[in-house]
Amino acid sequence: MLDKNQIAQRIAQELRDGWYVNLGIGIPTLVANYIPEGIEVEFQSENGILGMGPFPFEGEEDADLINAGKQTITALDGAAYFDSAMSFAMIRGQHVQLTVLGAMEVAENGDIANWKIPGRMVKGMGGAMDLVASADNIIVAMMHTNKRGESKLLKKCSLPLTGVGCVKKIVTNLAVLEVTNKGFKLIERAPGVSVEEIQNATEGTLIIEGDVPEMIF
Amino acid sequence: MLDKNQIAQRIAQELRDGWYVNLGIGIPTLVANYIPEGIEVEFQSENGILGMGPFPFEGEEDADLINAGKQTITALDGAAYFDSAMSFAMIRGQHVQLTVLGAMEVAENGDIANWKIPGRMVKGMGGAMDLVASADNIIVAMMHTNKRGESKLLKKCSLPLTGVGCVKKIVTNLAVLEVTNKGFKLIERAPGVSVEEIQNATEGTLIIEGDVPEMIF
Amino acid sequence: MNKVVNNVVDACEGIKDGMTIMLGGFGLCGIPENSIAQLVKLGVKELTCISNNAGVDDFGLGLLLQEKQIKKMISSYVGENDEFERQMLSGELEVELIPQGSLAERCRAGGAGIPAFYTPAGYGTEVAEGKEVREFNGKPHILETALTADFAIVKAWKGDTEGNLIFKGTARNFNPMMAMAGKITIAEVEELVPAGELDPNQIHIAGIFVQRIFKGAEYEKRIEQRTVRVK
Amino acid sequence: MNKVVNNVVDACEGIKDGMTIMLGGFGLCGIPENSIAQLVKLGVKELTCISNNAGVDDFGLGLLLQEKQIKKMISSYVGENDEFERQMLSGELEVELIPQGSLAERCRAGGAGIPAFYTPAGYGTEVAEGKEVREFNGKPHILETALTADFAIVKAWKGDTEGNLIFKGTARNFNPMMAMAGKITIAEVEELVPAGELDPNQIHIAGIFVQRIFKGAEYEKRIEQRTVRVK
Repeated sequence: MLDKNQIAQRIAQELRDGWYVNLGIGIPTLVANYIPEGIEVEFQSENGILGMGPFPFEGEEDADLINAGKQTITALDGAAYFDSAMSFAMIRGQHVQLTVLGAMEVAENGDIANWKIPGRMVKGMGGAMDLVASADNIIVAMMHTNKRGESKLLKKCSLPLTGVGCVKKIVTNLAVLEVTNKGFKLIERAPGVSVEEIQNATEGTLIIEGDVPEMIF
Repeated sequence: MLDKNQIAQRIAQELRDGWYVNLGIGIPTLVANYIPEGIEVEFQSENGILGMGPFPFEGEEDADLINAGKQTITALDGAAYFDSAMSFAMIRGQHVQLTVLGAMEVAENGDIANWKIPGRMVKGMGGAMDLVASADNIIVAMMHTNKRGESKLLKKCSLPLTGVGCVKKIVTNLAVLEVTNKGFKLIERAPGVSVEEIQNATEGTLIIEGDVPEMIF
Repeated sequence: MNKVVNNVVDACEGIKDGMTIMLGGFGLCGIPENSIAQLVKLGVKELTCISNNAGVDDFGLGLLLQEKQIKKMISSYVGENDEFERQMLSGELEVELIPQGSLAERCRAGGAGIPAFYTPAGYGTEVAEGKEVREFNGKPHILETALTADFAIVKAWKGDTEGNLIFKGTARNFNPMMAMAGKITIAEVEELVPAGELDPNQIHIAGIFVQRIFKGAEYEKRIEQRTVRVK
Repeated sequence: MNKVVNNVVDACEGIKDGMTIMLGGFGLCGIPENSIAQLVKLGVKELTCISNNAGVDDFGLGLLLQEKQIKKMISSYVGENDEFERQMLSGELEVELIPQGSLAERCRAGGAGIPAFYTPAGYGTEVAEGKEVREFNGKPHILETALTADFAIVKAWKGDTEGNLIFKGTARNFNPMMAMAGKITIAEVEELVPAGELDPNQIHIAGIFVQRIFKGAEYEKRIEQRTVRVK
């Protein structure tokens, strides 16, 4: 079973040289720590920066330089700042090649729910709806099941949707899955996790073809 | 009868302190030479400058600094450059308080035609359609009649329209007129020009109420 | 064209109960601190506030929430604020949530005279309820309309007497398009210089969009999530 | 992310007959001179060119017109060009005229993933023919759709190796939104610097929109209407 860092590390393997990437809050943020050797990617944060760097050294925090998670950050050489309309022009106009974000539920048709639990607090969708409606390439990073042990990979989302039919790939603590028109196709297993365990943790249709390899780090 | 400079001078009397103004090519450009004492206006040129100044001194021309008429210009203190989308955001968003432009024909309902003569060369509308469709306050600067002596103030435009029902005021070599829902209302006569002369040069409905004063410069 | 007003009191003159106010900023970054404090002092009530976030309990728009001055919030994300949560759950506070990109574009549209536009964001979700759906290039989009405000209040880094503004880093965020969308736009700046001192090539928002400008008396610039690494 | 190509030859690789090309500039101000010369050399034909103007007889897009490389021009103003006039009147050249603000906004929309928007410009004129009309706030508007291009070719003042661009004066004009709207965007610059030399706060167009960048070998920067005053 993967921990959060390993989920991020596995997702980092999906990065390709020259991509602009938007990382959501939580596990997705960790992806930046595992960029494979020899490839160059640039991170966009939707509050208005391209070329986002690591957290600042203590004492060098700048209140005017934060990421979409409101964390203090730094800017790399070649960075650019811009306003929110321009930022979402980049996102909506599909200039960002990969979006990684978390989810509360994903359906086997690619629907995603990650912004609202009716009757409980609603924090708002932020930029998530723009991101999922626009990006060609969306990877969801999440635990396979919720805190109550219920599957988060469903036939149909039960929570209010963030976007429809948009998720392409899911990396969980148990597996890598692709959304196909027949359902969740199991691509890789986490080290030591059996197909049966994944099957048991997946409410939606799970497609298993031949031997499913273990992830390689 | 007014010459082109006097038409511009009369229009300049319409300027109010604090206005942003867009001046079209031709007579309108001359308005900048007659800003009344004690008021401050700022000129916008739709190719991307606010705070346009006079022509440069000989030898100081900058190919990267022109107005919408493609003439070399200067920038005043406090000027700003911007792109074409932002420029027309200013125009369409009604942040420009006055537009002055030329016309081939104006109809008594405020329609304007100034961009195309069918069967002859079409140079294009440039920014004129955006300007007339957006501005709350449009003054047309033109000769009262064309080169063949025909009225340019018509019941109905014969040429393809640039905009509908948008012209508010017209300053010609003969008169100042307002567009009302009953037709062209004669506001002022050019020095030495009689109401009859104006009537004869006006094909559209001319409304004359009481004594029509001469312009004062 | 001199847009300078003496202070925050003069800047906020005319803001009245029931008005719609846009406020720039993302989280606590780039918010008009001085003007918000003045709104609290003025005690104007029943405000509709358009702002990407709602501040935290004791800073930013949270200060207006504490005083129950806000009737309705139009935002994209309103977490990290207990008083907000309480008022919302109790029904005291009306909340309209808008995808962040649509919020930004709707403000820009309001300033740019574009009454409506199509976007894919929110299609198939509750955000699309009651909105026209149309397909372009085989993909469904929803129609979103422009937002404007009685007052837009923005915070810039540098400004000049003509109202030209330059923002700093990611404190730019919603400030430029909100400056465009205010019937009256108030800009508070950290540094106010005479016209001619700012390079006309580097202006982020031209003075044409700004009606009043003043130098903020003080900036706390609070950091919401201080994250650092070890040297 | 290094976007630098060796020269104009490499920059224009892949431009083929029949393609749609956007070219920045207003009049002769801010046009990609080096790339236009290369298009002439390449001899690509049947081009659809989206550009606010069409150059003059012996400069700018006029050079492509002389060689009859353009099938269709999409512009807002095409005066000052005899060869253009001849080809248009003879029917050799197809011409689509668009109000300047709509042209700018349609390019921005193309780059920003907005498939369509409403504007008042052109309502009641032949520009509105065949277009949807809808009233907003009591005023009729027409629906305009986004423009994109196989290649967008823009000219900037300074650029860095990441493709970040800074324009100068009114040479900015259509360049930024065309840079956004190209499937492949080529930027030619007067000055090319390493990443980190340009202030991230002063970038007009971020490198994300630029696929290829090079330093133009030479710039004539011809002035169309030299107007001066006496000292």
